[in-house]
Amino acid sequence: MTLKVNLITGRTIDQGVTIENKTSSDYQEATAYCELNSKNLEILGKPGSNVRVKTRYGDVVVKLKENNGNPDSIAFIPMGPWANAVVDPDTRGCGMPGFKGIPAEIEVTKDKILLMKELIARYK
Amino acid sequence: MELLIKNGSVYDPVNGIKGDRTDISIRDGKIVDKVSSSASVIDAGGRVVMAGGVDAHSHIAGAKVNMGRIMRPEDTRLGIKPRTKITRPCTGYTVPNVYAMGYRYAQMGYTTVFEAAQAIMKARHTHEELEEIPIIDKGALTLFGSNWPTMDFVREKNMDKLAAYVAWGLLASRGFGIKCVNPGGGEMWGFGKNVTGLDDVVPNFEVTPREIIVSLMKVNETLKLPHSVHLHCNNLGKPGNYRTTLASMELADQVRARKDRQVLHVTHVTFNCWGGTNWGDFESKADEIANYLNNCDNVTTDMGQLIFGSATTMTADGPVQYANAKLLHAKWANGDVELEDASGVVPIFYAKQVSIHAIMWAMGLELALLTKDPYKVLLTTDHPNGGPFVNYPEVIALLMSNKKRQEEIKTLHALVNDRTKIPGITRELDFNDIAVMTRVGTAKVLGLLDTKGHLGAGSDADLSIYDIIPDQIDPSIEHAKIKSAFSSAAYTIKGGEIVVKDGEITATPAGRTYWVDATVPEEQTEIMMKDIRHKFKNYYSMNLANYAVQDEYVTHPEVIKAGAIPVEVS
Amino acid sequence: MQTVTIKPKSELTISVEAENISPDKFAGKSEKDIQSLEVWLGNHKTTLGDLFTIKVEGIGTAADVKIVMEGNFSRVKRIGEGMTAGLIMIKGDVDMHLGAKMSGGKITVAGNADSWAGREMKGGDIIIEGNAAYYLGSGYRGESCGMRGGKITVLGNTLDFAGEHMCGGEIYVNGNAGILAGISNNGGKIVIGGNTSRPGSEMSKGTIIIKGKVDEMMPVFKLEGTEAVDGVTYNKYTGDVIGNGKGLLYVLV
Amino acid sequence: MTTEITDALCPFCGCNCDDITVVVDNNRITGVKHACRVGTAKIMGHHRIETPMMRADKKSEFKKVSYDEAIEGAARMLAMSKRPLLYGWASALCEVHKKGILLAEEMGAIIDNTATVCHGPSTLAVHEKGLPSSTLGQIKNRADVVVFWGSNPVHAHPRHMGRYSVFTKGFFQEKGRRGRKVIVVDVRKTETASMADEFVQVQQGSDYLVISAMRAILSGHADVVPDSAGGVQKEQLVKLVDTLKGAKFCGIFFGMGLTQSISRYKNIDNAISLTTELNSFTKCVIMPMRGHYNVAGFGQVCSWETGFATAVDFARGAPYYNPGETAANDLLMRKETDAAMIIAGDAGAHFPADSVRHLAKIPVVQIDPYWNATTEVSNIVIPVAVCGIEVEGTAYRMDGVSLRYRKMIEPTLSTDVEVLERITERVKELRGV
Repeated sequence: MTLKVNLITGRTIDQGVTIENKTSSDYQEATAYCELNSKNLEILGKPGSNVRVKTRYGDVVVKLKENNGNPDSIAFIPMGPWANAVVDPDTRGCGMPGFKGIPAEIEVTKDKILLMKELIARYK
Repeated sequence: MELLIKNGSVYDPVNGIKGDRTDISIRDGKIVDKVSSSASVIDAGGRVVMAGGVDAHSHIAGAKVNMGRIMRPEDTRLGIKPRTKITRPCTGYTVPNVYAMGYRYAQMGYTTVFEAAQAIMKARHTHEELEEIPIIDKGALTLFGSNWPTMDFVREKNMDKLAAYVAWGLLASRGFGIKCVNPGGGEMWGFGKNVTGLDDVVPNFEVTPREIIVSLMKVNETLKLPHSVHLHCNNLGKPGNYRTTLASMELADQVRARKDRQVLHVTHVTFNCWGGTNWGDFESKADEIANYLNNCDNVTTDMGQLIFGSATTMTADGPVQYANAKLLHAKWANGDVELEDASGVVPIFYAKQVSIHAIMWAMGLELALLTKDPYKVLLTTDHPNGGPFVNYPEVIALLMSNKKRQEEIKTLHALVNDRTKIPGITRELDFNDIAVMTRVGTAKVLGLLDTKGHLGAGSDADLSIYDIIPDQIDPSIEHAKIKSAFSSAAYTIKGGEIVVKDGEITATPAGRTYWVDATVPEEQTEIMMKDIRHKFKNYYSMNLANYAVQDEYVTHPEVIKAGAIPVEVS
Repeated sequence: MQTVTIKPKSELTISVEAENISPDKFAGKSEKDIQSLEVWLGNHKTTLGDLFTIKVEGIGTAADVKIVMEGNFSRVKRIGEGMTAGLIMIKGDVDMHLGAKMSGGKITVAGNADSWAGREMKGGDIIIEGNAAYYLGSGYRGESCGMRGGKITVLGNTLDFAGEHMCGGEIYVNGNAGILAGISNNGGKIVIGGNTSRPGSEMSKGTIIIKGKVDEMMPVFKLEGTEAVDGVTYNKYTGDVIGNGKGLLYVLV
Repeated sequence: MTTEITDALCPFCGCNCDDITVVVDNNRITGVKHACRVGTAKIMGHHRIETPMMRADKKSEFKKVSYDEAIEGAARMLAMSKRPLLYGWASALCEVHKKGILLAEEMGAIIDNTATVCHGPSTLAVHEKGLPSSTLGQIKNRADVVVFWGSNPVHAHPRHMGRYSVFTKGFFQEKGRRGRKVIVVDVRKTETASMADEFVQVQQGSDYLVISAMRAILSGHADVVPDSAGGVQKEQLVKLVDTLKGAKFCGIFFGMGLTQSISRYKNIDNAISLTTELNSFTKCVIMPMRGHYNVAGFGQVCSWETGFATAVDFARGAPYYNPGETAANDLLMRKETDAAMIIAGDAGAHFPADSVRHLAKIPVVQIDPYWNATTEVSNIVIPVAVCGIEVEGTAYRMDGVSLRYRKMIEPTLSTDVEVLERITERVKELRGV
């Protein structure tokens, strides 16, 4: 099952708490997830299961999380390497890439979430 | 280090030298009576020699200056100059970067410049920039006119507490003197309002601008500060405001100076001598102000001369800036500081064919030419409000040449003929007058005449040589030469070191920062601090322990002692 | 007539700053003189001749100069900056700031142009046969006026902020434009053949004609009815109402 | 021996809280009082890089080296570059920024800071419209209406509402929270929105339309506004405008919701105009919620030194500025950068994959106390003392108030300033200037 969403990224308090500790599992816990409201989430599975988020710019595996503050079809991934694997690089003449409002598809996956080190290794 | 400047036509009004060929001797950064035969020699070849220029009112550093830069990249891209082996890169015209600030002043022969306004809470920022401005000596005036403690103590009529607060505020801000901008108006702007005259009552504080000005003048004298109260009058930017300006000047009669200087300095009068009742009948009343100055000896002013072209207005007068932004449909920055006044930044373009601008251009010149004593009208453009300081040579040329003025008037909106006196003024200032308006007068107004503004022994060895041989030039006719010579000093010497030669920077020593350490009895400070501590506990957004400017931000301090109690000489 | 032919010697990754490629700078100069004109490759000062092969035939004033550029110039910025006369024909792609501040003459690009083509243009002609990126015919940061005169034609598409702060001149885009075309238009004319979104925000003067679809209309325009322009019926809007703007926005019915 | 440092400053977010108490035992921080979770975590500290490291290629393991070797290597790498990028700076003090700008000048580099992926667009908006703002104490003392637009202080600035904007009492706001109306405008119902008196939910990417509609209503042109704009009903917009107009003092705080979505800086440009226009009716100020504790400081220092706030290109010896062309991601995405120094900011974690991919291909030197994603793409890593904890100096709060950070403990590693000074000296020698 694939869910089409509008992806946004941003800060969270746990991302802030762990930001200077990026090699830790706490940081991964705090940033390698994707939030959907329960109605959207049910289409894909249960909170805690792994999903692959795909955009024109790349794909990344993160954990599914529930947040009922999200309107329908809005997915949220905390800012960080996992989110940035799929954001829009175009700076639109302003120097700022597209960290919010990226059309994305989410599907269930059995693949594991890459560690920060593994994720960055993909770029080498 | 010894240096001998031979054969200059020296203009040193304080020491009675009016263009006479005089030698100037320099040793270890000071002017001395004589140097040894091993001194290096500069042959001035009959060219004009003056003390280094002193500017008592210019916006060169701090939060609003930097906001001007941030909001105006279109200005920054003007005046771009790559780095050289000696200099850092330069940018900007109305809001130059810190390096251009120092170099350009030095290139004009200026060696001392005072930033005209800093809020105590943002003084650290001011000093961060002052530290980075090369070559020139500098200082900053501290805003007190709408500060809550000021208004509280004025309401309580407790001059002891007010004096203690001013002394503490100068220390906390490493400030040089009392700046008072649209007193009371800054607080009212906190809720988007303003005062309309000297007797409006500021809500919640129950004081009037009149009471604030008089009280600050009183404590200024109690503290025997080197400079007087430096006032930006209420109602700036409103037609008819000359009445408020005159009424403010009259307040000086209520206070006696405790030092050999004015009681009140009224700044950038171009913006405060407006007649008429609206933009339609707008006219100059600079003559009224000049008339007042000709009959009083306790008030000084500066021109705030308008320069056609681009300018960036910046002032602690928050409400006037909002009005400007609305009128001009211009971008607007506002910078209210909690408990301590306001500020605003708005770009403007002064155009020759806009009647208001043409009339304002005349105002500064009228003021300078109709006031008999040049000590009472300092040369400023209120940089960058009337225009950038690099245009001082243009102003000098205008003051020295009626021909240039008449030529200029022909290019302006015709109303300049009807609404100002400038077409009929034939007076032409001489080099001595210019030396007063740009050196001696400024130094005297600031209370720095001991070491600045003149070339007598004991003075700082700050001086400039201009490529003008007085008996070979008629400034009235050859005004273009005058302008060009004052734009690009043949030599600028700062603290005995040659920093400019033939208009080019040759060395970039660090200048010093003047601030005033005024003492008051300790008990008086302690009583005052109870109020201050209460305000930090309840109203400030930062802690008292982190408020005052630390020593690290003033690495070349020049501390002037003042105070209500005698200072012990060690 | 003076014809100058320029070809890249090698593929560039770092952009060259080449405001010296201009009829005004080439006029009356020999091959050797032109080859020794300064250009910047990053922080490295070099010469035109170092990076490009240059051939010159004939000699003339700026108006007589024809510069023919063959190859890929997608990493060459500021071509024709400030030019007042003459002709530049680019048979490939170009980098940013093509014809910035130009006041006369003509530039044609067979390929695509990167952002800021025709920035602060005062006069002359730019024709881009491919696409133009962001800020076509726009202003510089903080300035209140962008393009003031002249004409830019794009046969393909353009991206966001086309004609930002225009104070005069004309921009024609055959294809689509990104968002906020004609933002803060102060007196220019923009015609978009294809689709766009959020056009005309903050316009105070000038005209914007959209022959395709508007994805999202700004909620700041007053519909004044329909009007025919060149035989085609458009919805005619005035605005931006916030500043009592007198801009005209025509959108195909 | 245990000592307590009072009135200490928190080196995490743009709130720059200056009321922190830090407990120090034997040059180790053992306790933090008054700080939020994020600040506490930063001050208590994390695992640190202990020595400089180098590697020949990015896939091999790092080898420990001396500072001398690392600095020599870094200088050689940078001196050879034709298009060097010096990026980061947000977690460093202003004294470091000055050294960085000097190095950029010496090398003809581009210097850019983390605002480029944060409030860089806000600066572009300030170029257009200015910034009617104030210090935070004005909000505390006066504001009866507070708007958080595309910002989420509960997560990103945990003490903002307590210290400055919502719960705190002030001179004219004696009732604190009860005296203020809090409005949140956002795409999601965030925790901040849940605490608000009113939540205005906009359609993602439509803030620009919403703000324009509000400006139209404010200027008396409600008639042209359609029934809904940007997903918000006109009725709600009219009510919202009335609330803002009716305020005694209104403070608007905006965040990444405006800077990062489509329209970018024009969102903020529009919001600044709304603020300006509201001043015809009431007092209204607007302020960016700056992320790092000294990201604002870089903008200040860079402005007074170069005239431009960030993204300054020194290639031709004089500053040139044009984000979209000279910002870090513009250059990385175009693969122009041929060497990079990343300092006090983590491009590896916070840049899009395309940019990181290019960083992975070019020589990179990192200067940072912590191992992060940039470390993974670096050739040379130079660890430094933590600014604001082990190093004293200046930082600027989100409202532009400058503060002096005191040292809490003695550093055991070199400081950023020392490392930059040494690299600069060596680069000058190598470039023969």
